[in-house]
Amino acid sequence: MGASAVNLSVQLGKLKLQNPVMVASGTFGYGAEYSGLVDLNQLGAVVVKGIRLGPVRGNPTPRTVEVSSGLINAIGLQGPGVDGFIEKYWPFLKTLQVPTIINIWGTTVEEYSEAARRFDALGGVGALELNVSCPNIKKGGAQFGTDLQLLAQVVSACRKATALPLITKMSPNVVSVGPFARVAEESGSDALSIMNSYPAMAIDIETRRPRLGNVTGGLTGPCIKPIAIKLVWEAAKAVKIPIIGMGGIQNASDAIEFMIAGATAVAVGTANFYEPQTAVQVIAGIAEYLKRHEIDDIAELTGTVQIGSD
Amino acid sequence: MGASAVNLSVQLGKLKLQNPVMVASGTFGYGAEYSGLVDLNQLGAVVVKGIRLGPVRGNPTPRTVEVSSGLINAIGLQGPGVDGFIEKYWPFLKTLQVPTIINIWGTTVEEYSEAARRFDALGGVGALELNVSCPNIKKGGAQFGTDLQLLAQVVSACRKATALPLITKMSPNVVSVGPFARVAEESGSDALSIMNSYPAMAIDIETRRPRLGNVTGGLTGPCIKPIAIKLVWEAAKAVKIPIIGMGGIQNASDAIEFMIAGATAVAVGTANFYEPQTAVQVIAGIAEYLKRHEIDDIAELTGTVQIGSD
Amino acid sequence: MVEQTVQIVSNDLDSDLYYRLVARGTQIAPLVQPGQFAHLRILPMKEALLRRPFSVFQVLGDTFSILYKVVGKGTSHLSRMRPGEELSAIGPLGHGFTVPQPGAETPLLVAGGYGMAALYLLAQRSPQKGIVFVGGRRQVDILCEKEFQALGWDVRVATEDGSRGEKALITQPLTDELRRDRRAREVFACGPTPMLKAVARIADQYNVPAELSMDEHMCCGVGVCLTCVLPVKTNGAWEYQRACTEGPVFDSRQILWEPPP
Amino acid sequence: MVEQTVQIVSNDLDSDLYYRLVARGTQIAPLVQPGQFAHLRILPMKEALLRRPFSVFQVLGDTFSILYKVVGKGTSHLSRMRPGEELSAIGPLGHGFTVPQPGAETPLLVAGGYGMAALYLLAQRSPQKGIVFVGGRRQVDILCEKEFQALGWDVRVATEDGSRGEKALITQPLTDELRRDRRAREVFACGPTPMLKAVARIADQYNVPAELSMDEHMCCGVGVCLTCVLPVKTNGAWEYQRACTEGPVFDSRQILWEPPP
Ligand SMILES: Cc1cc2nc3c(=O)[nH]c(=O)nc-3n(C[C@H](O)[C@H](O)[C@H](O)COP(=O)(O)OP(=O)(O)OC[C@H]3O[C@@H](n4cnc5c(N)ncnc54)[C@H](O)[C@@H]3O)c2cc1C
Ligand SMILES: Cc1cc2nc3c(=O)[nH]c(=O)nc-3n(C[C@H](O)[C@H](O)[C@H](O)COP(=O)(O)OP(=O)(O)OC[C@H]3O[C@@H](n4cnc5c(N)ncnc54)[C@H](O)[C@@H]3O)c2cc1C
Ligand SMILES: Cc1cc2nc3c(=O)[nH]c(=O)nc-3n(C[C@H](O)[C@H](O)[C@H](O)COP(=O)(O)O)c2cc1C
Ligand SMILES: Cc1cc2nc3c(=O)[nH]c(=O)nc-3n(C[C@H](O)[C@H](O)[C@H](O)COP(=O)(O)O)c2cc1C
Ligand code: FES
Ligand code: FES
Repeated sequence: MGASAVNLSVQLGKLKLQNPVMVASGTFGYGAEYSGLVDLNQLGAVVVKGIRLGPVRGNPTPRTVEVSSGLINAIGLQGPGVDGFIEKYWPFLKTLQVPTIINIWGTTVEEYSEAARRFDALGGVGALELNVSCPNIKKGGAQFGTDLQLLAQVVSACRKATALPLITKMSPNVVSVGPFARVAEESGSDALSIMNSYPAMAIDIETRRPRLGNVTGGLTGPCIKPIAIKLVWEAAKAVKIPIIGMGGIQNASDAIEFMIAGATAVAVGTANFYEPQTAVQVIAGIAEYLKRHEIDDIAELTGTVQIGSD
Repeated sequence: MGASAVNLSVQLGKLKLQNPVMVASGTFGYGAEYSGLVDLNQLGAVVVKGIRLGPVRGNPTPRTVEVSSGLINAIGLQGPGVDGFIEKYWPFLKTLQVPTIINIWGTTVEEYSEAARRFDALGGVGALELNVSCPNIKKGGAQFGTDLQLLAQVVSACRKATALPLITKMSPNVVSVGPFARVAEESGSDALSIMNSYPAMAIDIETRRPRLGNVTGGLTGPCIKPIAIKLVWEAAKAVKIPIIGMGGIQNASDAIEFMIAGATAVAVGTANFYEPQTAVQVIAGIAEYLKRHEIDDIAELTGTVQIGSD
Repeated sequence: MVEQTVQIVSNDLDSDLYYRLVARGTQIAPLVQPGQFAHLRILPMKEALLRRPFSVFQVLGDTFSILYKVVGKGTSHLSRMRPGEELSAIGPLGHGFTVPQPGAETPLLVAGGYGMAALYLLAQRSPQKGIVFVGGRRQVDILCEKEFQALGWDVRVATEDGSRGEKALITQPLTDELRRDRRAREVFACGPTPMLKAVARIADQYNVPAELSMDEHMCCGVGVCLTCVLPVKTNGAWEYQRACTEGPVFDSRQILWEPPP
Repeated sequence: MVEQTVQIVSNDLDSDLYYRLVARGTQIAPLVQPGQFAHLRILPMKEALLRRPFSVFQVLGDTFSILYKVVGKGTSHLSRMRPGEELSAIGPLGHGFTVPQPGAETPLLVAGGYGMAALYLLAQRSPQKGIVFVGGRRQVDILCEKEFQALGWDVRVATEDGSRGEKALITQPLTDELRRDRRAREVFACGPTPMLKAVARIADQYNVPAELSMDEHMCCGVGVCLTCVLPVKTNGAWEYQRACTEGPVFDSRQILWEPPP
C-alpha cells in the first residue's frame, strides 16, 4: 500500500486538517519562532500561545521547573494581547498553508466573547480554542473549567460571538470529566482539547522556597500521559464531538494510544521544548503504523480500544 | 551535634512514631514478606494492604503496568478479609516493636465501621487508615473520598466504632482538597494520608487492549510527586491535624520536600517495589539533613515552606 | 532471599538476540535452587522503574548467570552493560522445581526459547539423567544444547521452521516419547504460556505428573504487590496465587487455564 | 539556528569540576557569534527531559567546544560521555556580544568561573586587545588564563581566597583600573548574577558602557516557552524579555535588577 493510499486528514467541526497532529498552545509560541527548525506546513495545525484581550506581563520567575518525566510551569500567560498579536504575529501566521488555531482566555465571560468576536472579525483564523483550564492565573482560567455553570456560560457566549470552529480546552482537575465534556458540547463546542496541565508544586529543600515564582504551577509531559489517556477515554464515551488528545506525547506510539482511546486529533506540547521535530516525526510514525496495520483511513483508529473479551 | 541530639519522633493523634517514615498500604504486603530484606523495627510504622471485612479475590490480570517514572495498578484490593488477616498475618505483626497501621475499606458505611470495630477489639493495633480513595473497585472506595457527605458519614461512623487513632486516606481526584480535608477532620480523623493513586489508563497500541485487566487503574510513583506536594501543601493550610505525605518518595530529599510542604510524617510506596531499602535509607537521610541544617527536632521542619519574599 | 549489589563478570551475545550474563553474587549464588529466579534492577533504565525477573541459569562458585533474550527496554539496556558494571539483585526468589529423588521417575525436560535457562540447574542436580526436549521457532532459538549433552542428557530438538532438528512444535517429540513409554516419567517445563498449556494437556492425557514454570508479569517479585497472580485450583474452588512466591513453578494439575469470570 | 546531531570529539577534565567538550557540529560551528550558546540534549538523562544551555567556548573548523562545570544531573551525565557518543544540539542561539569596531573603545572583559567560556570568542575576534579580569572563589575556578594571554590580552586574576592573583572579588581590580583611566573603555561581562549586578553598578558609577551575559534558567532555548525572562526597561516602563532570544547579552543600563512587584 503506497503512502498516498493512507488518509491522514481529520475533521474538527468545519475545520479540516491534513493530518491529526498539531502543536499544543504555549509550547510553540506563535509559530515563527520554530519556523527555522520545523517545516510548519507539514503540521496538522499550529496552535498559538494563549491570548487575552489586553497585554499580559505574566508571573515572576522561576517560571518552569523540571521534574521526573515532566515539567511544571507557571508562565502566567504572558502575551501581547489581541492587538499586539495581530500586529506582531498574525502577518506571518496567515502566510502558512496550515490552519492557525488561536487559544484565548479571560477573567470574565465578556472578555472571552469579546476576544472571540475580534478573531472572528480578523478573518482567516482556523479555529478558536477556549482555555478554561489554565491553573496559573489568579482569576479566571481554571475556575471556568471546574464549574459547570461558568463553563456553560463562557462557551455559549463565545458560540454566539463567532462562527469559527470552537474548541474547548478541558481542565483535568475535576472528579469526573464526562459531565464537563457534555456541557461543553451542549453549549456549542465543535471539539474538545484534553488535557491542560495538572496543578502541581515543587519545593527546593535547601532554600525551603517553592521552585516557581507563582508557588504552584501545571504539570505536563510524559508523567501525565496515563491521566490524559483516561480522561480522553471517558470524555469520548460522553460526547459525539471530536477530541484533541494531549498530555506527554513524545512519539507516534503515544499519539496512536490517544487516538485508540478516543481522540480524533492530537497535540504535542512539552516535547517540543526538548525535541522540536517531535510533531513531524509523529506524523511519519502514524502513517507507518497505519500501513503496517493496513488501515487506510486514520478515522478507523479513533476510539477502537477493545474492552472486555470481544 | 550527635545523632542522639536529633529528635525524629512524631505524633499522630495518640500514636507516637519513633520516626516519620512509614511504608504505604499495598506496597509492603503484611510486613512479613519483606522481613528477610528490611529491618522492620527501624521503620516509623508498617501500614498493611487494604483489608475488607470479608475475603476479596481482586481484579483480573494484568494488574500493574510500568509507565514513565511511574506505575499504574489495578490490584482490586485482593485480601484475606479481617478473619484471614488476624489468623495469617497478625501473629507476626504483633511481635514487631513498631506500630502496625491497618488500612481498611468497604462498599458501605457499615462495612467500614464494622471492620473498625473488629480491629478495635483485636487490641494492639497502632491506628486505622480508612481507604476512601481506591480507584480500582467498582463500588465504594473512591466514591467515598470524592463526596463530602459520604466522607463525613464514613469517618464519623468509624470514629464511633473505635478509639484507635483514625487516619483518613484522601483521594487526589477532587477539584480542591481543602474542603475534603476539613470534613475529614471535623468528622473525627486524627490524621490524613495524602495521596492515594490517581485514576489513569494505558493502552497497548498493537493489541488495542487496555494494559490492565481492570481497564483503568491508579497512577503512582515519582511521576505524581508534584501533584502530591501541592495537595499536602493545600490540605496543611486547611486543617490542624497531622498529614502523612506520600506520592513518589524515592529518597530523603523527596520526603523532606513533603514535610516542608506540610507533612508531619511520610510513607514510601511504589519505591519499595524496586528498592526495598528505600524507607530505611530515607530515615538516615532525614537525620543527616537535620544535622546539616542544625535542626534538632523534626517537628521544626513541618510546614516551613517560605512563600513570598519573607 | 537476599538483596545485594552484584558485579557483572561477563555479558556476551549467545546467538541472535540471546545473551549470557555472569554476575558475582557471593550471597545469592550458593542459595539458588533449580527454577528460582533473580530480580534485577537495571539502573540505566531510569524512567522505567521496575526490576526484571530472570531465571538463574547456572551457578559457579560465588557467581550466577542468566541467559536472556532482548525483548524490550530493560533487556536492551542490560545487553549494553559491560563487565565491572553493577546491578542490584534480589534473589534467589520463588518456589522452584522439585529435584527428582534417586531412583524416582525419569525426568523429561521441555524448554521453549529462554525456558532452557530455568531447566539447566535441574538437569545438573538431578540424580537421574533424562531427556531434554528443546523447541523454538528457528535454529537460533535452540539454546545450550551442548551443555545439556555434556551433562549426559539426551537432547531432542524441534524447530517450527525445521532449520534445526525435527520440523514441529516441541510438544510433538514429547508426545511421541510418551506414546512410546509413559511409565515412570515426570515432566518439567518452562517456556511461553501456550507451550506450557499444551504440555499440561499432554501430561494430563498420558497421566504423567508435570511441573511448569509460569511466565507472569511481575512487579515486586517478593509477594507484596499481587501483580503476578494466576488462578489456581484449591479443593473445589480457586484462588489467585503469586507466581513470584507460590510459583513460578506450579503442579500442572493445579493451574486453571481459563481464568474464570 | 540549526538543530543537528553532534558527535563528541573529546570531553576532558580541565580542572576540579570543569570539563572541556569538543563536538563536531558542521552546521553550527561556522555560524557562532561571540556570546551565543548551544542548547544540548543529553540523552542519558532520561527522566530529566530538558536541554541544557552552554556558551560556545571556542570554534575550530567544523567543531565547537564548551567549557562546563559539573553542578547537577545533566552536567554530571555529560562529564561521563565519551568521544564518539552523540548529543543533539540546537544552535547557535541568542543575541551575543557586540564585537568592538576597529579603533573603538578598549574592551575590558570580566569573567566569573565558567563565564570565561562566553568571552573567549569575543577576545579572539575583537580587533582591539584589552584586559581580561578573571575571578573565582579559588585557584581552580580560574580558567584558560593562558589562552587569553596567547591572544595577546592582559589577564588580571583575583580569587576570594587569594590562592591565585589578588585576594579580592574580581570587581576590585576592575574598579582600580577604571579609577586609573575610565576613558574609551567598554565592559563585557559574564558570570554569576551577583557579579554581573556589581559590574553594572561599577560601569554606571564610572559611566562606561557594559554588556552583560545573563544566566537565566531556560527551557526551550528558542523563545517559545517564556521561561527565561527578566525585567528590562523600555522607555519609562518595563517588560519581561527572553534571555534566550533578546539575550543572553543585554546592555547593563537596560536591566531592572529589583524585579518590580
Ligand atoms: C519467573 C520468570 C523468569 C524469567 N526468566 C527469564 C530468563 O531466564 N530469560 C529471559 O530472557 N527472560 C526471562 N523472563 C522474562 C523476562 O522477565 C522479560 O523478558 C523481561 O522482564 C522483559 O523486560 P524488558 O524491559 O526488556 O521488556 P519490556 O516489554 O520493556 O518490559 C515491560 C514490562 O513488562 C514485563 N515483561 C515483559 N515481558 C515479560 C515476560 N515475558 N515475562 C514477565 N514479564 C515481562 C517487564 O518485566 C516490565 O515490567 C522471566 C520471567 C519470569 C516471570
Ligand atoms: C546562556 C547560558 C550560558 C551558559 N553557559 C555555560 C557554560 O558555558 N558553562 C557552564 O558550565 N554552564 C553554563 N551555563 C549554565 C548551565 O546551563 C547549567 O549549569 C546547566 O544547565 C546545569 O544543568 P544540570 O542538569 O547539571 O544542573 P541541575 O541543577 O540538575 O539542572 C536542573 C535545571 O536547572 C537548570 N539550571 C541549573 N543551573 C543553571 C544555571 N546556572 N543557569 C541556567 N540554568 C540552570 C538546568 O538547565 C535544568 O533545567 C549557561 C547557562 C545559560 C543560561
Ligand atoms: C510552558 C507551557 C505553557 C503553556 N501555555 C498554555 C496556554 O497558553 N494555553 C493553553 O491552553 N495551554 C497551555 N499549556 C498546556 C499545553 O497546551 C498542553 O495542554 C499541556 O502541556 C499538556 O501537553 P504536554 O504534556 O504534551 O505538554 C502550556 C503548557 C506548557 C508546558
Ligand atoms: C500496587 C499498589 C497497591 C496499593 N494498595 C493500596 C491499598 O490497598 N490501600 C491504600 O489505601 N492504598 C494503596 N495503594 C496506594 C499507596 O498506598 C500510596 O498511596 C500510593 O502508591 C502513592 O505513593 P507512591 O507514589 O509512593 O507509591 C497502593 C499502591 C500500589 C502501587
Ligand atoms: S510480583 Fe509482586 S506479588 Fe508477585
Ligand atoms: S527558554 Fe523558552 S523562551 Fe527562553
